[in-house]
Amino acid sequence: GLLGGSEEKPTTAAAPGKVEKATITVGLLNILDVASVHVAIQKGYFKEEGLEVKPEIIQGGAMAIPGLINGSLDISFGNWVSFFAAEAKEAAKAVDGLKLVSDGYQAKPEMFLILAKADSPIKSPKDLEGKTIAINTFRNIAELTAKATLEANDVDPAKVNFKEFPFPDMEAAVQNGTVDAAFMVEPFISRAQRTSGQITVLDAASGPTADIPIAGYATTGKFVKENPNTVAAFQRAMAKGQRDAADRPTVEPLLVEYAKVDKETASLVHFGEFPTTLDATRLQRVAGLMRTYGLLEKDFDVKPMLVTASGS
Amino acid sequence: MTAMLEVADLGHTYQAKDGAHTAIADLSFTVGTGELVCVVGPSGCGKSTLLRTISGLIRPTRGEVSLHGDEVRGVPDDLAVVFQDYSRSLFPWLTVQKNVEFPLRRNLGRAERRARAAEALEWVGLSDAGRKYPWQLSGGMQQRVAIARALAYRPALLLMDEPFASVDAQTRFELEDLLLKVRTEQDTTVLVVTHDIDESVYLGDRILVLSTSPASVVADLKVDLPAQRDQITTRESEAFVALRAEVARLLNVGKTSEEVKARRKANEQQAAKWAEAERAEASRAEAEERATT
Amino acid sequence: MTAMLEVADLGHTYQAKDGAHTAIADLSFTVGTGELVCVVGPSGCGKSTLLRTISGLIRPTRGEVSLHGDEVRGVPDDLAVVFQDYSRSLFPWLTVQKNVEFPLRRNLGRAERRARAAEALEWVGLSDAGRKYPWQLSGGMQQRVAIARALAYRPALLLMDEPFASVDAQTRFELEDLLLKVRTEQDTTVLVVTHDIDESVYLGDRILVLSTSPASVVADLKVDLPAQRDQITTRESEAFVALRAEVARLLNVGKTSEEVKARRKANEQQAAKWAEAERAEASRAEAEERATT
Amino acid sequence: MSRFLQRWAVFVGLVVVWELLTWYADDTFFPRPTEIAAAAHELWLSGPAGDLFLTDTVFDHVFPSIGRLLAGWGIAALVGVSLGVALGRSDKAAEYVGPLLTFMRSIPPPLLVPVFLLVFSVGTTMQLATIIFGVLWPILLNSIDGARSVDATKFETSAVFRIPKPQWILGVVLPSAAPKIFAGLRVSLSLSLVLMVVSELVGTDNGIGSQLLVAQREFDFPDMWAGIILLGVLGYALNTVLLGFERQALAWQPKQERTPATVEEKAV
Amino acid sequence: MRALTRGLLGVAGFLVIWELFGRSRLVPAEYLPPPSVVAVELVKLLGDEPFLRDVVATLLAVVIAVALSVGIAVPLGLVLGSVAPVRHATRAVVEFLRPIPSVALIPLAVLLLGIGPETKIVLAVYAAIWPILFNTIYALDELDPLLVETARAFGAGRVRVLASVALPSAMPFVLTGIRLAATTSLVVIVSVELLEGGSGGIGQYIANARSGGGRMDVVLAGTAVAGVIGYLLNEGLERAQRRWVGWSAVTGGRS
Ligand SMILES: Nc1ncnc2c1ncn2[C@@H]1O[C@H](COP(=O)(O)OP(=O)(O)OP(=O)(O)O)[C@@H](O)[C@H]1O
Ligand SMILES: Nc1ncnc2c1ncn2[C@@H]1O[C@H](COP(=O)(O)OP(=O)(O)OP(=O)(O)O)[C@@H](O)[C@H]1O
Ligand SMILES: [Mg+2]
Ligand SMILES: [Mg+2]
Repeated sequence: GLLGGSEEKPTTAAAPGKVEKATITVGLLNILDVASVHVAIQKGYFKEEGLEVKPEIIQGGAMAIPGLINGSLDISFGNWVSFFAAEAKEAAKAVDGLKLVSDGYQAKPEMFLILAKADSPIKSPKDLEGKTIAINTFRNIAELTAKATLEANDVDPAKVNFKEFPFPDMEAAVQNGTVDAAFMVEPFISRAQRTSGQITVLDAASGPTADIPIAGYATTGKFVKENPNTVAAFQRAMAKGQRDAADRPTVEPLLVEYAKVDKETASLVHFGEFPTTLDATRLQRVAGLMRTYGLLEKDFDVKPMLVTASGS
Repeated sequence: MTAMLEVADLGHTYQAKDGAHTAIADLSFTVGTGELVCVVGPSGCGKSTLLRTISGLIRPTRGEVSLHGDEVRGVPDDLAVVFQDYSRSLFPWLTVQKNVEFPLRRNLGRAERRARAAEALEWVGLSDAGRKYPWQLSGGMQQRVAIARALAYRPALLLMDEPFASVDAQTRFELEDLLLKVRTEQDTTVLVVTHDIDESVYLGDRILVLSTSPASVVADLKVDLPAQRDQITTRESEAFVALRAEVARLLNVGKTSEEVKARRKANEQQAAKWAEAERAEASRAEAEERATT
Repeated sequence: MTAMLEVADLGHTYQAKDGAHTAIADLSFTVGTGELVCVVGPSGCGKSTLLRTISGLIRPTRGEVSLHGDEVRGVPDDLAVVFQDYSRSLFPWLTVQKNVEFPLRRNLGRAERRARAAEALEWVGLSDAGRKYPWQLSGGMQQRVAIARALAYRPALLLMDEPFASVDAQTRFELEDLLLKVRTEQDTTVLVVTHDIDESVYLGDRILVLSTSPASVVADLKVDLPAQRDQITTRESEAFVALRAEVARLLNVGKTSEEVKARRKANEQQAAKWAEAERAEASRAEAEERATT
Repeated sequence: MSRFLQRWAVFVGLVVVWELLTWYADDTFFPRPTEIAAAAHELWLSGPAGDLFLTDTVFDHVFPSIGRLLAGWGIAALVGVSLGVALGRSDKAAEYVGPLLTFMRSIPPPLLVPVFLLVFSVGTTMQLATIIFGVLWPILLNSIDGARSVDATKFETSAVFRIPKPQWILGVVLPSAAPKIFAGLRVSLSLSLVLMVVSELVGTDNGIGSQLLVAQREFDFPDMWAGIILLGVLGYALNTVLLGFERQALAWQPKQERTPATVEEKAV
Repeated sequence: MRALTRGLLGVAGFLVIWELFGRSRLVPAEYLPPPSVVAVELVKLLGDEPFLRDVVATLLAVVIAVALSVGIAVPLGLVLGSVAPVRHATRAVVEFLRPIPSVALIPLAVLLLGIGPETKIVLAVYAAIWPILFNTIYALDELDPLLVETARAFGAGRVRVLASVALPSAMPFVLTGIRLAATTSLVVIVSVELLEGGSGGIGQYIANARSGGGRMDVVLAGTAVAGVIGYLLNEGLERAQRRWVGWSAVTGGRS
């Protein structure tokens, strides 16, 4: 209704099929990472499966898991660290835990960059010691990869200060010296490089963290049990979406549309990977990092969380 | 006449941080149904406090007040008060008309309430002011609104705290007669606190003279005047004049110093001389009247 | 005597949503330095409004007020007012003593301010109440605090709006004499609004009689009484009685209906009879006095 | 004493009900009060005896937060009351800046954080600015209202006696407006706790709010609830202190006005 | 009219300062664009249908939140303000609840209420009831006891005194509380939209603008719209205040 504002209209009605729930609400963030869902919607992959996807824009990850538990979201995009931490704390125990249904996004070089001012004395990772770095959220993938790559570059992560800043504010914070460097993602990297000429100090998705998985799609155990066909249909459609998202000409115009990125920046951004399959071994790397840096109190096996695709 | 109001061994002490203050020491008196009793006493002696305990707004610290034989614990039914601080007792967000209608029972119906309020406002000479707000009125007019409100309510017991203090002499006479008329018609029991000794004699069936603070009853005088009062004939009667002097004398009983005695004497002398003067004035006025007509 | 206060062609109309109300039609008079002028007039005629314009609190819609020849635009210096609504004019967060001290200039020094306040409180018989809060006092006591505050301020021009309305007769006499004493000692110019015709004659050097609303000057009477007044001798003088009757007569001039004429006649007759009665009472009182002493 | 009992009986009762409910529901998001208490103890009170058993967390996070909060609120109170009294007594001034202030009042502080970041850059100043900007309004609005509503007769009394401006403001306007100002101060005091948390969303690495949000993100619900409870305790404590001041300042109010028992039927 | 001119002058003065600051190159124009730039963006936004739908969504949520807060806080304030034992008994709980920030409650609210507009409305109500509640309680403290005594002397019962004496007398100050609450709920709703999204609204629109590469001009234009909404809400309530409790302006608030 009116209270809903400009929230996107659901895609057109689907042909009735074997899916238990034809209309599903999917929590999405307005970032590059979810381009595949928009591709899949646009190309009608969900419709082919008899699914209607209602995107629900959430701003922060904090809403995703309560939203899943509460049932306002059927499936939600989210980063792996949050999903694993929640599962380790048994946050979703009431709905049979969280289940991962599709991979989403994975790092490539030039995607996680620690940037400094153009005329900054910080030129190499080593110079970051004793300095302050802005990151978007404490105790999350950014902090993990930053620490891991710093350590790989012989910098003691304990000697670096992290401060929280939202991505949009980082460029300014670096420019006016509030922080010495900032851990940024696209499209902010492109913007900061283009408008302020900020320079790369360290690629946080390299070395020990090269190709590190970032985020994906989860639902609850309860939903999987009650709607196995729906989940399978979603997985099939997503696989196609993920595949097509690797195609730059398809994605760029979508970025301008849903993520409100200007055309120029859109043509510059570096995309990550859109993996088409869920792979426990890959994801286990994230859990390993979390364990190393104290985000998990004990070893955590991601395999039971996976709902593997049942044929495509 | 049955006793409507009975005040027995009443005492009230205000508690304050810096010690208690006894406003009323020990009061006992009764008021019969339909009686009009005037209360006189020096400033600050406890008259307003007395009215507050009778109306059940404060609980006395000693003794008790009974109405129709029942002890007053909350505010009794069918009671109306005209407060000394009339201007603060009007609701500033209501028009004059609505202020007068305020206490009238819902079950009277809208039209009836309107009519009663209009009538009461007419009584006090404020027919035109009904749609104004209290703060648009002069002090005397506000006081008359408070009176109108009490009269429109048609209470069984009417308490009035210096109700005519802020109106001019002429209006005061009219209001006094109005009060007498209304209470006869409606058989209301009335208690009037006043500073005007003449007024107390003119209005009252009885006069209660209180001592200086803390108040106790100095005298409870019966006013032996015909029930039908008249501003002219009543005030000239022997009994009126005698009572007037008596009340004046009693009011000074509480004070005992030499200075007060001297003053009392002076006052009484003055009263005598005054009377003389009045007479002269009166004859002059009469002469004038004759001349003009 | 120089004209301290000059009111010329003064008019005031209150604007309200539902139409304007003219409170003062056209007033002109002057008051000399050190004079005490009493203002009498029917309830709601515009007396308080007049005082408000003189004190510069409201700007008249017509004409002007001048003090020492200068037009009053803001509140003039050296002015004190006793408001009709005395209870609201006291500051509830200050003790009585502090209320009286409040307007006294800082440069007087603390001790001097204290002394003046204490003195003024003693004058009005409230020496004991200095440390109480206004709401702990009775109505009459609050009014006396307001008077004490104005007197302690030692203004050049003192405006009083029914300053003795809430005190008993005895206290009223004392306060009247106090006012006369203080104004002689301090050479204050005083304007007193009162409803008590006797009081206006007793206090005033001149009496300004106002018509019914909207106010205009009906008469400006010179009080030909010795400057040194006395509650006894003054009130008995021929001149006093004559003036008293004159004022009473004038107060009814504004009304013109048959009914009012009739009432006026009745009033004057009553006054005559009253005087007779007074005399009788006085002799009785005298007899009694003789008997007791 | 009976008041004390009254106050805490209800409180304790609610806590017991909460304990029972959470025990029954067994939900991770709503841990039992006893678990929360354990978490709180672990977080803040398990330090060395030399530090009064306070942990490092208290020194690194709690105290700096409280400091910023008090400073922010104090400045807001000063600015709010003085500006409020000025605007309340001057219609002209109010007309000039009124719309602007209303406009600014409607801007969510999180939206302004980037702007503050540019203007103030350094952490603490920016956080102070956020707190002040958020809590100023109740104080300002109530002060304006209080200053406006000085009783007309009291205004006239002061005008007539030519009370000098400072004495008029301090001696008449402030006492008249005091009850309303205190209402604003109290609303703002707890609001400043809220804004303290908001101000720690960006650009910090310490503070109660920042810790609370980290706990929330890590699904460490007992810790998160402990943070919430800490805010509650702080709010209660600060408020109690303020109430003490208020009692002093408003001691003159007639008793029956103070606790308007007059509204109740006094008779039983 | 003159008041309006003065108000516009005040706003104009502010805009001039901002424009000068923005053009002074003290800060890069992309970070803090001057009003002239923002104004252009604002005009564009006002022609943008999704944005207008977001404005309506926020506005509706605010109106609902204010209505709910008034409905809860005024009666509660009357009870707490007039019945001392209840006030004492609930004080600890109230003082505990007040400082809990909505931000911290978002996940819990989502858990209990879902992602729809209910969440932000409830959080806004949670923040907005306090000013109304406290202003009501304090206004009752200031209630002239003589007015109450008058009503009681004429036989008004407790409920009547509350409804016909306490409430009207407290009304001016309660309305000030409501004005505070209106902007508070606007602030909370936009903040929740901004921080967590989930149900549309200006906040979400702004958040999108930010996440898409920090378009500060869009952000500030959206902010200006939020400010204008707040101004209009306040203006409406002030009108109501002048109309309903005009007596308080004349009498200085007190009877
Ligand atoms: N709320 C209060 N707290 C403490 N003392 C009070 C309070 N109200 C009245 N008093 C004291 O009680 C005494 C009697 O007051 P009360 O108002 O009954 O006098 P009164 O006879 O009506 O006087 P007046 O004729 O001047 O109105 C006074 O001395 C006054 O100071
Ligand atoms: N603020 C106001 N707004 C509108 N009309 C007013 C206002 N104040 C007074 N009036 C009107 O002006 C007239 C004169 O009022 P004022 O108070 O001057 O009378 P007054 O002579 O002092 O009467 P009283 O002896 O009863 O005090 C009255 O009719 C009153 O209704
Ligand atoms: Mg009294
Ligand atoms: Mg008057």
